Amino acid sequence: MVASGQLQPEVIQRYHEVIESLGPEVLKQMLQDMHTIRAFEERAEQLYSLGKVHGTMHLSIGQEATAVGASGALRDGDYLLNHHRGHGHCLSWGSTPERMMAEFLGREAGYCRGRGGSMHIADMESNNLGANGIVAGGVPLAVGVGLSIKMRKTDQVCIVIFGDGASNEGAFHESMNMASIWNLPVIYLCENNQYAMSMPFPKAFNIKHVSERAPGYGIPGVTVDGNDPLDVYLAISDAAARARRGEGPSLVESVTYRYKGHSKSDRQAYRSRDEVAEWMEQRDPIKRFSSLLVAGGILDQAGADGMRETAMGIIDRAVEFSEASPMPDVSTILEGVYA
Amino acid sequence: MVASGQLQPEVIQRYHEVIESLGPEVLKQMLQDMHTIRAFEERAEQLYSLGKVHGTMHLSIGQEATAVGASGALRDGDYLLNHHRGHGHCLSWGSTPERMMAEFLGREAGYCRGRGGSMHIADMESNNLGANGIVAGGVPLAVGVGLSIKMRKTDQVCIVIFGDGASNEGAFHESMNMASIWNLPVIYLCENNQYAMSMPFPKAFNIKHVSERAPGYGIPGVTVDGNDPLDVYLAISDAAARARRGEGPSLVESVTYRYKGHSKSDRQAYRSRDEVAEWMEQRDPIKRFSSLLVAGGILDQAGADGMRETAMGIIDRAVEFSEASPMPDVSTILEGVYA
Amino acid sequence: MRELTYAEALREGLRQAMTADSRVFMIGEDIGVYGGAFGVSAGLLQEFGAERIIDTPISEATIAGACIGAALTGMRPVGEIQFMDFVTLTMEQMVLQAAKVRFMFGGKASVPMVLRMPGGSGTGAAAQHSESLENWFVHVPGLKVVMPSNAYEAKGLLLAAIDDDNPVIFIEHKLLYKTKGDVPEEPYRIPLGQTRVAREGQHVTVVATSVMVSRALAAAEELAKEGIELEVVDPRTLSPLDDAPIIASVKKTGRALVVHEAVQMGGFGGEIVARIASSEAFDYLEAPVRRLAGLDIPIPYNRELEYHAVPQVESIVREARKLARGEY
Amino acid sequence: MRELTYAEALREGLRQAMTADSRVFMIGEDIGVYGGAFGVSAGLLQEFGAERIIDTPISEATIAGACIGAALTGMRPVGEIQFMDFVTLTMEQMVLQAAKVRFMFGGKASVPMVLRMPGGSGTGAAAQHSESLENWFVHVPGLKVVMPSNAYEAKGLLLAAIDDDNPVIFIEHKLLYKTKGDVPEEPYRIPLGQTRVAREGQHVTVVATSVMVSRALAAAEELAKEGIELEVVDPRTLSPLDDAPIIASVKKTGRALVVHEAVQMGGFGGEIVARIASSEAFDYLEAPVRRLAGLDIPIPYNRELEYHAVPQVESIVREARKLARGEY
Ligand SMILES: Cc1ncc(C[n+]2csc(CCOP(=O)(O)OP(=O)(O)O)c2C)c(N)n1
Ligand SMILES: Cc1ncc(C[n+]2csc(CCOP(=O)(O)OP(=O)(O)O)c2C)c(N)n1
Ligand SMILES: [Mg+2]
Ligand SMILES: [Mg+2]
Repeated sequence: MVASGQLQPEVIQRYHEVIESLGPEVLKQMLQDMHTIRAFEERAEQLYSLGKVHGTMHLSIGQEATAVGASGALRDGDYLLNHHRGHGHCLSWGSTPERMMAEFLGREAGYCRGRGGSMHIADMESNNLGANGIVAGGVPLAVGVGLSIKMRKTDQVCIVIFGDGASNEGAFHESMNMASIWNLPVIYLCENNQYAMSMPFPKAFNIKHVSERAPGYGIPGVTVDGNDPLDVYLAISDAAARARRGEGPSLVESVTYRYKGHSKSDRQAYRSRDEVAEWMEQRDPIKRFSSLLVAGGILDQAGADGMRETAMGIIDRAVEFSEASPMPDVSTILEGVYA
Repeated sequence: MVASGQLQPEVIQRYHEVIESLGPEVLKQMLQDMHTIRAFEERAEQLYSLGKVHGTMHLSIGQEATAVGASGALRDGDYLLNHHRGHGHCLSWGSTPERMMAEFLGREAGYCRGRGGSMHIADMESNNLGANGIVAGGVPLAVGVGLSIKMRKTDQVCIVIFGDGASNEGAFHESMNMASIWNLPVIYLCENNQYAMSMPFPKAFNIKHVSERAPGYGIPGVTVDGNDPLDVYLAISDAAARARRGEGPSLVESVTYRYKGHSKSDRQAYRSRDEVAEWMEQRDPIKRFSSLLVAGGILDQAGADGMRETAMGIIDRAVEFSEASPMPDVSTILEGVYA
Repeated sequence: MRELTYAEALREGLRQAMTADSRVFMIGEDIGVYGGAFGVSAGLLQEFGAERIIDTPISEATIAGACIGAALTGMRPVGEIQFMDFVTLTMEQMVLQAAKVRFMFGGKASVPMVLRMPGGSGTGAAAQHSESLENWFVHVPGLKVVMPSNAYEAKGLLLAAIDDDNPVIFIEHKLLYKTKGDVPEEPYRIPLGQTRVAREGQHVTVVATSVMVSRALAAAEELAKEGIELEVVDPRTLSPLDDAPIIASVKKTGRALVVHEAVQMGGFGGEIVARIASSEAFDYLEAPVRRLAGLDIPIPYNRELEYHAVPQVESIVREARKLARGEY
Repeated sequence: MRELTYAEALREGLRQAMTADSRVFMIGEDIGVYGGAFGVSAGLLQEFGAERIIDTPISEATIAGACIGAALTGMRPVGEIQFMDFVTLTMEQMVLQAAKVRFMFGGKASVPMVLRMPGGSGTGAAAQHSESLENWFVHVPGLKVVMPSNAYEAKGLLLAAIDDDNPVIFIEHKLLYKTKGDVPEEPYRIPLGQTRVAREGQHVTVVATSVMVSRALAAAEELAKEGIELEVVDPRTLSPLDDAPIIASVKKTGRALVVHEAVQMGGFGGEIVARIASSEAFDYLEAPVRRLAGLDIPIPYNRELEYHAVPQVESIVREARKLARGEY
């Protein structure tokens, strides 16, 4: 795949095929979704600075392509287990900016009735089984979701998303092995954004790619360009097809980069501005995909430019909705602990 | 190495070299130690049937070569982190059968003052940091021991022993990675005896060898014939040398087989008698090593036969010592919780 | 009525639950061919097949996680942790996932799972195989905690736990597995959250859990000979805790002894004492409220030390007698 | 005297311990360049180098294990768990290894380590970043549990914890990190196992821990205006627990309120109530012993809900006033 260096002719061929097969509308929507994700997070950050959102949040600005590529490759009915840096995944999975933003603002209309906040967006109705505040916390659950699919004999798959840092938790190992021995329909998507909080990838791993761990579980592992939605799309499509054929799990590592600090209290002393600037300038997923679509004649420049505004409009409405909706009533504080 | 199939000429060459370099006395002692371990465990089992030992125990009968080969390759001052099937490792590390048996019998003179029993033999004085009742429970400790060696700037190494089953605990993964990124002087020795309790290796792993997981941590992994003390000796020697050179950890998988049930309550419905018989007849570590030494002219048949009796004598004395020594006094029950 | 052992009663409950509902399955280490470390699932593999009696690698955190994931997506898993001690490896999953997701996601997710495990000492298994950690789970809102004290209770509480839509920590006791009792054949449920008065008496209320219930009953027999009548109360579910019968009992007797095997310090006994001491029973107390619990030490291997590490019939007799006689 | 924040006081303690003893080192996630999630170790990497301020991958169980292994072999590690919640991943290591090995090996091994972690709510971090799990550790013989309630205490208790030859769970509070107090420059130790009377008063004994100590003191100020004098008692080390000053206080006041942030059910408050209810103070009690603790729910994200989930000055005032006025 793209991240692995030179493009092989077969790869270029597949790339052409996927552009053909998705068609212009889907491709444009993918770009629009990336814009919407970015606008959503930028606004969330702003509301945080204004003191309207509290707690903390983990922005995925710079990583939008992975979210859009991954969910684009999956179907209604599939399951999502998400992680703390998961706003993009929620949005591309179909969560509405309204109810997400309402959650950020702690409102009763939020996805979690204001109980969860930014780190815990879940939407059981769309099989979004929730973001997780615990690094690798959702990874063991994937085995159960996979088992459940297998026992219910559906052709669903489960995608579980986590970071490079999460790949060093014991949970990664146990879950990957169990899914492998039972051939469960699980896709392990590791978003390798080069850092786990302040820990640079090369200091936490003695290997080049997280995907090198897949052979230890007897499953395929690939590394893709996480800033290219199509590369992600292809890898997740392959993994999903394999899973639906009953052949078991896959590990997909998507190489990407976060532009913002780890969370709201990060001075980023662990990396240089130049490094950040280089990623932003050379490899920005939105810029790149936008150019690709324009170059390919799928979109004109005006259309490309308009997407940002469309996104802002969507987010404006989400904020309006959220600010107008009521806070939870303190009298309901004990609700929802037990079924 | 031997387990990998055909013998390469270099391997045969090294094998000859090791026989030369160890010399007849050491080789004979290795065989004697294997006899002693077996006699010790057989007697422990008998005492258990007689109700003199209680609780449970995990016998390593059939696995003696790994213990003798591994500790033979290490030095005084090195550290041992042992597991539940660890009597052989204790004995070959230098624990006395007297104080071990006294522990089994719950005596004050036992290594743990009768507080630990068969599963927890430790001897801080010889840097035997203890056997562990928790599968993979000692594995994370290896990182700390390795760090401590590094910070104290000694040339010690730490060997941590665990089973195939333990290799699926999250602890395996975390510990292996951390030792690797910091180049710690740790030897991970996995005794793959084909089963984790009732779980056969092929049902718990989608790979052929535990050692295939080493590349995922960027460290060397080898699989050796765990029923050949010299093959184990060679692999552990290599790993120790690497560790002492500051090049970091290694994973050594020793392929072996346990003859007895997992613990004292095992009906062994998960394997066939034929399978057990085959290992006992074709690959018994004591028989094989005995024949090798006799064939090589290092030992005559009478000498070989006498070793079993020597072992029994050692164990007789250990039992006598233990039975004559007092039980802990109930008034001391609160002792030893805090330093 | 037909007698079954505690292990058999559990097995019958499991079998009936699995027969009645295809969403119920079991997952754990060595529960298949081996039949479980304590034989609870013996034969169930043959009956239900490897798809519903799932043997796992040794990966406790992921056994718990597998239960949670399956429960979230429509199944009703029953996980087995081979010894309660190993549940320490699942705390993140059980406490930060299973117990939290419902509340944290606004009351919309549910995690109908049971995690079974044998606790307690008395088998010479030493410090790493003898834990009694129930109070950890009691301290976690979102979890329920059940401790059946005999065969009848075991089956009825297990069926109720499997029916429950919440994560339930189901704590069995190693020493009870082979004890027998009357157990009806048909499926029956003992509702979670109902304290039981196991024996009536007017002099001292003894609140006991798990294996301590039968020890308390034996102590009551002893003391009855001396004219001291113990009222033995078994909470059955430690969380939710039905404290009304406990408080009512203490109002009657004026004296309370709380008995559990877990170490005293920070244990469940504190919760019971606190419930009593802040209730209307306070005004009826004629003596300090006492706890009799495990010594504050790890469980020793040596038989005699192990015996003395936790409450036994004699020590319950001794404590209850002192309380009854006003010696505190 | 010089004022420092709680975080600065901890840092000074760490610096002094590391300067005095080359066996002391720190290990945890993001403690180096980042300076720790709450800034406690800021600058220490520059001072002591990467060999003694060790940034780890995200592997909490092995952070704990690394401390244990190093402690067993002559070092004195100070581990950091980024949020107390994540200590759930270390329970096997801390409870079955660190706490057990000494006893289990016959009193011959020692594990001189400190595991630091920030607990508590109040920062909008929601259910998975706000746990107060101290009572789990109190329930484990072999561990010590320390909860400093202000900057002065933080430094003195941390230095004593590092000196201690046992595994110590050292629980800081997120909301205290920025609070200031007088802190002597020279190293000083506050012995583990000595309860402190933080304020004297004759009407109600309030036993409070961690951040609740300052809330209790604020409540005491309020109530003093009404002529109600609270005696505020801070155990400082929950285990070992020095209960004599608590009992003495209750003998004086006849009324006791136990306040902690952790959820009430199964919490440390039960231990305190049980100590009082079984002590000689029992005869002096003029009212039921009350607990005021976190609601039995996970911590909610919404600010107002979060505020109401745990005791605040107003609720302490309310409860203590009721107790003083005999309204229970
Ligand atoms: C078990 C656990 N340990 C530590 C943390 C604190 N923490 C939150 S995110 C994070 C970094 C995660 O890195 P990675 O998995 O690479 O994801 P990224 O943040 O880079 O997207 C850390 C250390 C946590 N939430 N849970
Ligand atoms: C964490 C944990 N899980 C389960 C057990 C129960 N148990 C003890 S030994 C064992 C099998 C271990 O298999 P392996 O690691 O292959 O070692 P072997 O017994 O084969 O030597 C099991 C399941 C345990 N002691 N600890
Ligand atoms: Mg990352
Ligand atoms: Mg094995």
